[in-house]
Amino acid sequence: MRYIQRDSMEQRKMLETVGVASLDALFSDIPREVLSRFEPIGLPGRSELEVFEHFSRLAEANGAATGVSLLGGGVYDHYVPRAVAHVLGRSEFYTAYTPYQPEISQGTLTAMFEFQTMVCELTGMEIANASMYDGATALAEAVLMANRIRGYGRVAVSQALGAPLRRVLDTYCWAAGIEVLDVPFGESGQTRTESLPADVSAFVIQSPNALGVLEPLNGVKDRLGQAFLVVSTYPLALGLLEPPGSFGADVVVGEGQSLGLPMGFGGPLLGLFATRKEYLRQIPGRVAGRTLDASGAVGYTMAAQTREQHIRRERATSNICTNSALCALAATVYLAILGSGGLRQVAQLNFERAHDLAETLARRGCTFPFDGPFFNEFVVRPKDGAGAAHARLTAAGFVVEASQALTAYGVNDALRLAITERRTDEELRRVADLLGGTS
Amino acid sequence: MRYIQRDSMEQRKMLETVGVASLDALFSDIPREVLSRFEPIGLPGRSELEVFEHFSRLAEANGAATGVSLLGGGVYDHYVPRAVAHVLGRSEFYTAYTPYQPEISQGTLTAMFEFQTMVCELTGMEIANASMYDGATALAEAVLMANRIRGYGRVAVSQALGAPLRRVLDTYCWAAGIEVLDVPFGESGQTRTESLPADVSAFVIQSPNALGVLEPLNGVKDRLGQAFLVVSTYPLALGLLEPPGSFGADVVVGEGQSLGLPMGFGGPLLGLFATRKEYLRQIPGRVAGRTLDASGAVGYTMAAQTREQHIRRERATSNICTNSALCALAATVYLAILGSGGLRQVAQLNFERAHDLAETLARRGCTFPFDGPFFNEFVVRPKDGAGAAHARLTAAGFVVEASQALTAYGVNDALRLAITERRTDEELRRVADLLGGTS
Amino acid sequence: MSTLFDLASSTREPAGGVVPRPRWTDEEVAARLDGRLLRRRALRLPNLPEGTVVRHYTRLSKLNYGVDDGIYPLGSCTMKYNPKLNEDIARLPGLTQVHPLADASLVQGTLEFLAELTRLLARIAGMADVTLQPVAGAHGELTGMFLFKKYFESRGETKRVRILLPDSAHGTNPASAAVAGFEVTEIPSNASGTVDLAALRAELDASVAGIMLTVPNTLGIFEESILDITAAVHEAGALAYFDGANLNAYIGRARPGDMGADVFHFNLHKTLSTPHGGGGPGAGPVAVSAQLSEHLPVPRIVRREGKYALDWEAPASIGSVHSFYGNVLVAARAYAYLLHLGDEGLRAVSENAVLNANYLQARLKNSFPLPYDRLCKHEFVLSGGELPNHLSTLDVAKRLIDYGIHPPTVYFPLIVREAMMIEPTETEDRAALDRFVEVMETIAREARDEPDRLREAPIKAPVRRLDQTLAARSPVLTHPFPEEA
Amino acid sequence: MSTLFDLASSTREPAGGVVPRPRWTDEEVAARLDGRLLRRRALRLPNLPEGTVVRHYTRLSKLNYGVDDGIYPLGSCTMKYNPKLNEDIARLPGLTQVHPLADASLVQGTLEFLAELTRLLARIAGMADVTLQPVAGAHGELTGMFLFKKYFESRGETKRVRILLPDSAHGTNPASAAVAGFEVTEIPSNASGTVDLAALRAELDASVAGIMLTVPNTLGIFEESILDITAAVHEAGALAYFDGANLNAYIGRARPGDMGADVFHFNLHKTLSTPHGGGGPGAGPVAVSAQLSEHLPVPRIVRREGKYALDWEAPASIGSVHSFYGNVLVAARAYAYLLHLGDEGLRAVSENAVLNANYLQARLKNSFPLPYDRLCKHEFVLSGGELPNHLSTLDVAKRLIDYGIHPPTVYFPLIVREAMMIEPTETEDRAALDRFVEVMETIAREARDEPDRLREAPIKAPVRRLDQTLAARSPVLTHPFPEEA
Ligand SMILES: Cc1ncc(COP(=O)(O)O)c(C=O)c1O
Ligand SMILES: Cc1ncc(COP(=O)(O)O)c(C=O)c1O
Repeated sequence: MRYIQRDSMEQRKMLETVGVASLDALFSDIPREVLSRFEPIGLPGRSELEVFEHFSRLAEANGAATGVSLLGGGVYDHYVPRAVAHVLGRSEFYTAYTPYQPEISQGTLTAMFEFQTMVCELTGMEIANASMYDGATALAEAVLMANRIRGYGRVAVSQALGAPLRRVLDTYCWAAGIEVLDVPFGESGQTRTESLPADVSAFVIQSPNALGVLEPLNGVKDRLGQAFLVVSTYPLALGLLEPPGSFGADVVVGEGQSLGLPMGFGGPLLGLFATRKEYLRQIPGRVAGRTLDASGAVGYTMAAQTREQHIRRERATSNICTNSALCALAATVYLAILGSGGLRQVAQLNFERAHDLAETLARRGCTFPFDGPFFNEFVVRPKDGAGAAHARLTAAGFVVEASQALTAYGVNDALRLAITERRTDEELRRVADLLGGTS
Repeated sequence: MRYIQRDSMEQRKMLETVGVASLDALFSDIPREVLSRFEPIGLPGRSELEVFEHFSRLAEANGAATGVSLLGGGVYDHYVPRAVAHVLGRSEFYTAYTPYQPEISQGTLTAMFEFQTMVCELTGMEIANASMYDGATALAEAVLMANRIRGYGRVAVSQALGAPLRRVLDTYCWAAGIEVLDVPFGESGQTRTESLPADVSAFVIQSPNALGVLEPLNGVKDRLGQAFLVVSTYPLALGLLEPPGSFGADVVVGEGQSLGLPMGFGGPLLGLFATRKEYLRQIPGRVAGRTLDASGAVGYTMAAQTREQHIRRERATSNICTNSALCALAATVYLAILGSGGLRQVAQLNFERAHDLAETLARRGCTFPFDGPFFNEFVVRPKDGAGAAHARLTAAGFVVEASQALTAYGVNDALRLAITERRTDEELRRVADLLGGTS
Repeated sequence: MSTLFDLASSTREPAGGVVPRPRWTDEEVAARLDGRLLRRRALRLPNLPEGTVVRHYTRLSKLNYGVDDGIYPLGSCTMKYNPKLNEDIARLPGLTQVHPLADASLVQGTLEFLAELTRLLARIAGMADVTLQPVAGAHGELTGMFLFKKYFESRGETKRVRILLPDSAHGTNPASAAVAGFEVTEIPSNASGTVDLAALRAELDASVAGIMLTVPNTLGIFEESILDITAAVHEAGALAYFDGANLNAYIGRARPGDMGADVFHFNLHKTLSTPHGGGGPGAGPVAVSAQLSEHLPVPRIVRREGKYALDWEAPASIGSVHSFYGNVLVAARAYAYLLHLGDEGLRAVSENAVLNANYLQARLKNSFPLPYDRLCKHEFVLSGGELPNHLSTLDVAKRLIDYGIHPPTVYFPLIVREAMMIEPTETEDRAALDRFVEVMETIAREARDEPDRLREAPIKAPVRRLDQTLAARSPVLTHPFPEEA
Repeated sequence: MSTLFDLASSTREPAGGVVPRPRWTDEEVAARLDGRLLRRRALRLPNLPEGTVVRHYTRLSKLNYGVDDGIYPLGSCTMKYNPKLNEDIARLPGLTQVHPLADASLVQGTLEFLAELTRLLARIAGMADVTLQPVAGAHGELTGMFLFKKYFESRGETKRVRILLPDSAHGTNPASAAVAGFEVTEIPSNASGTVDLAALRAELDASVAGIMLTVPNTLGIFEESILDITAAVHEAGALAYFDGANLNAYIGRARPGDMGADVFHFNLHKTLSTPHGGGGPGAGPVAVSAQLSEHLPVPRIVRREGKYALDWEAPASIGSVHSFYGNVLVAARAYAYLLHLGDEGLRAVSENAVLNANYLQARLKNSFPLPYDRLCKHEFVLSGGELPNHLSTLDVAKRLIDYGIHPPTVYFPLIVREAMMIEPTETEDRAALDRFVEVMETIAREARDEPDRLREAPIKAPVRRLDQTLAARSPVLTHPFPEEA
């Protein structure tokens, strides 16, 4: 017990002060039946050395960690500048609570304010919150918000929305009694936005979508009428791509993992949530705002707290308390380290490597089920079938999704590949050889 | 160039302030011939990602890192509580300079003071310095100090002194014109201290020595006359063993790596240096001391600075400036985390695992060239020859020293094994099987 | 407080150098991408050398107060020490560099500890099954409410639309119920701070889906009639949800399953020592009784033929509540903590948590009114309602800052006027508790004799007292960039 | 400032839990070990939970000032930013968990970068060979003096016992020469702050082993007659040692080998950005001209048949100066830095280091006397000798602390009265330099108008001005434990 001081002499003195006779007496208010039913979990304590060695063995049992990842679909194998972990390792940041006491939380609050600014810059929106649990709950909450405001009880959703997003959206909508209408995609892999259902609270679209294809958002908003245009985005791509805000999005959400977070088997992640100023009182989660102290100096504090469950309780617009603050800090530091120049470089590297590979594959006779524009991820049909190609890639140490994963989108016999800045020329050459045969 | 801001516009403005026309003009004082002979090193710049991946590959090329270490001889594979690295990772500690400005260096200075206290506790001495480069230079400087004080120009040295120590000692003594006399060891592996040469400035002995054997220091000091008793020790063992100070040592030095430092292919290391109060003005290296500030509050500062080269220059007793401060901090935190109870546990674990293995090996018919007491390291003669045993161990993933390494001590066909608390029962079973055959 | 954006000068050239330089020209990019898809306006993100950025965030960090800086007695938040071992485990490349869509055969290590943690949490709760998917306490609550909904839906009991909640409940409870589409009915507390059983019984009809209880409640008081409460709820055909944020009060000696809980959420970032990160990420695993386990979120981690796998086949499931499998790296920390503690350690957790709280309560009630003066569990609530000189709880909180101590939770629970909710946690030693008492006593004296010291507090923080109203009234939520030319 | 020992209470029971419990009883241990060998008195090390220890050192850390806290213009110390990349590289388990006695075949990764760094440093120096063994600048000097000694010994020139040193030399230079058994003769500087060539020539006789020079010297001035100096030394049959602590002044555009250096030491913890660690560890690799390379310390890292190996065969070697191969993990950081910078980056180092120093010099000489007013290199020296109101350089230094800035090196070099030696380094940007100027100007004004502000400084540091004399006169060097019963 390295963390808990158990000093029998001190304990005796403290019990005296409390005025009870024994440690057990401290629990006399728990019904005896409950206490007597108790069973231990059957675990001996272990030393730090043993726990660490145990986890080292578990870590070694993860073959994926030493493989070369070609996986995407919301989480990507990006390089994180090492300085990010150093900042996050400052215990003042990671051992602090939510900044309820702003005077001794200016570190967290200033970073939240910076984060919000950065999210607005990236997405082209006016306001952003300080984070959501992940991209999926961010999207679900965006839809709840849209429906709260518009009240149609129905939302239209692109069928090219990634499965992780769709699953969570379905759950939240089911509970809230919101009907979900599907909007199909075409041969380009782009959602058919020409005719959208009417009387919906929101139209939900993801770009790049689950097939890696960039959606043509231009003009969509005009066709929507009252409905919110809710766009789920890939923030790293926005170093190169025009932000959804420029196309009239009402809410932009996204998975922020690409901004400085490890893949971590999918958690913790970082939900981004940005919208128009007019919806400030409606947005879920926390927001930091600028204010002044008693001496007139600038400081930061949680703003718009009146929305919060503390005050309004059952009328709260959101139940979110703990969110992804430290992940948001990671994204903030990531963007600060890269700067606009660096982010553009990373984004372009992803773009050019993925396109390089796709073009090589095309030359070698692979085909592509969809011909829409893409960023760093695409669906390819290997020459001799996806199953065989998948087996070859796996045997060669690549980590790839099984081809069945795409059946959810009606695609068969194809693989989805994501290519990040971490993939080397040599790795891409090997992928090309394994998929398209040597040239 | 992520670390250096090169902004051409700012540079121009600064050059104007300086009053020179160009960046090149800043170097006009370097002789033209020198500038013209310059050749670049032929290295393109690389991005952080590339440098990190390069080093990851180098790290993977170190098979030793994933092997099971049975190596000792001054550096040991001990477990370092993870909190140590967290404290060392505080940039206020590792990015600071030597505490020349004590008012903003109380962190470093207080820790130095604690370190000195701990070294004195461990070694049983009165004063200690704030660190030396490593155990070898600490020993060499101890001998120089002894000779400065005693002036005989000769020192007696146990032949069971570890080669890394002896090599450096020889170099320093050669330069200082000090003659080194050998003192042999006997069948127990213990140095023959019964008759020691007279008229020497110091007698140097290591315990546990290069053969892993604990030296019987009892009574040695009485037989030394004027000469300093200089003992090189293994500080972690002192959690269990009586300190050299109890046997009248005049200087205790040692390699502090066992106290919370990684093996790191042998550097950075940590030299310990402790002695009697009366030699304060003679000791090399830095010392922190307690003092008061202008308001009467307690604080720490570098003490005995008058000894230092700043002031006395060519009459300085030591040329040491940068030492192993951060390693000393690691040792301080290591000892603080373990406490007296934890250190005793670690020491005993080393002792019992090593003895467990040795006793098993004895039962299986291995023999031992030396029968003196030992701590966690011993020399064993495998049943079918050291060469074959070494090959088997290596093939099984153990990292062991070649048997030739012991020829420096006149030992043939034997292996030296060090067993730390990190070695598991399973590993020791395998070692026993590989060396002694299955029982 | 200058922000990163204040550091930027417009002339700065991109620093670059994190990744290799791209090879394609703008034209080569444009040849592959419709111009309308390409970013037109450059991002307004400063381009600074690493040192400048690191200094900025190092400075910001020092404006914060964390658990490593001292006692952090935020009631209900369980701000205990976060072991460094766990941090390092969660940073092992073998755990972090794992994609959630990797084949199960390549992630056996992670699946193993997730499965093991699931099993251990179920044992701790004394309940049938656990999901690790929810990523916060409130997310666990929401998941729990989804489970309630699904349960009644599957039984065709669609009229059960109400959730009962004690008035001492944490704010996330009613909010979660509301987000899940339930109506909330508040149940008053009785004089001893616990649920008024008669009032509860009066509400329990066929429109009630269930009750949400915090055990011990937010006053730090154990619901002594807990068995009667849950029995009454069950009798009415409803379910009992337990908010487990306060589990450290009885972990290792009692189990919610034995008290009648149907759904229970853990706060790993409270009870099992994972750090709060300045507001997350956390983890809110949910335990359920046998009858609810078929509704748990997908995927489930299962073991088949000695291998771990993800099972998506669960027709009665509520679906998913997270993109993947919850906060895996938070779960790793919690599992490490459990492995270290073992049964003996878990017992020590509740022992010291409760001893520390009662010790503080005993010593502090001389200086501040204690509305519910009785044995407490892991926390207790003082009132600042009787402060002299028109001072408030907020003033006490801010004055604590001047003494280098983090204030307790204030103005919650709502049923205590000017509440100060104090939870020392089990990792504080007596020296830290005594120091806290001493400072609180000093502040009580100052309130009487030198009220301005409280009113003007804090004076030693990085900023003076901040104007929260201003922030709410005229919100400035992003950096105001100067208009560009 | 309480220490760890002040936190301890005598009743505390051992915390344990870092390693498994030992299995043997005291008797079982004693059965294997002579009683006289067993520790009798328990260590007086407190037994504290991890959180208490971590809080203690977190608090201590905040009493320190590091490069990540702001400009650190310690002249001669090159306190530049330490990239985080390099720190992480030096912590890769593949590099740290490697025993120095492991077979070369198992450490090819480490040997590769050591060999490559050796090669690159030789190219940077423009010299024949390099050893990485010395672990600090002064250790490099000592190694250099050993090399001198061996060189002359091998030639039978045993009368060369003197080392010449400019009076501006760093204190370690004479000390190193003395420790290596040489006598030191000081050479005066001329009016322009450089070596007095005539005085040097007058001393150069057959008793001289060599000269130690710092280039640029400690005034930040480049020895413009460097080629004449080294020519004269060589003509006299002596050798030239260059102290390379100031290499950032010309790295990437000039090489000591081209200036006539026979031995040259690098300070990796200055020039190549490895952190100082509060006083180490550093690394002081030594470069030599061809004629000295056979004397370099053993072992050497060699490449044979495509594999790296350690070569111990060097009969003319001085032997070893370190237990193993020097500070390998410091070398890793330096190598990482070199890889990142490349040639273009190295040039940027000297460019910005010198530009920054000259900019500061130009701006500050209006506020403080600049005894040598000329083009400087990476640093320059102001004088506090003319301060009004009997103030001293020390007062200025302490007042800087109140403005949150680390003072420059003071009272060195000795040839400037009340010296303030200022080295901004290349990683400071102009904003940081301007802030420094502004504060120095303010202090100059305060010296005139409000001298007490300087005299009483620092008032904002964790402690007020400390009494150094007291510490030296009545040394208390260890915790005074209360006498035990
Ligand atoms: C009693 C109680 N319930 C629920 C929560 C919500 O937990 P989280 O912040 O993890 O969503 C909290 C945390 O503040 C709490 O104290
Ligand atoms: C000019 C000069 N030479 C030598 C040294 C000594 O270097 P080290 O401290 O690494 O031993 C220093 C460092 O202070 C220095 O500035």
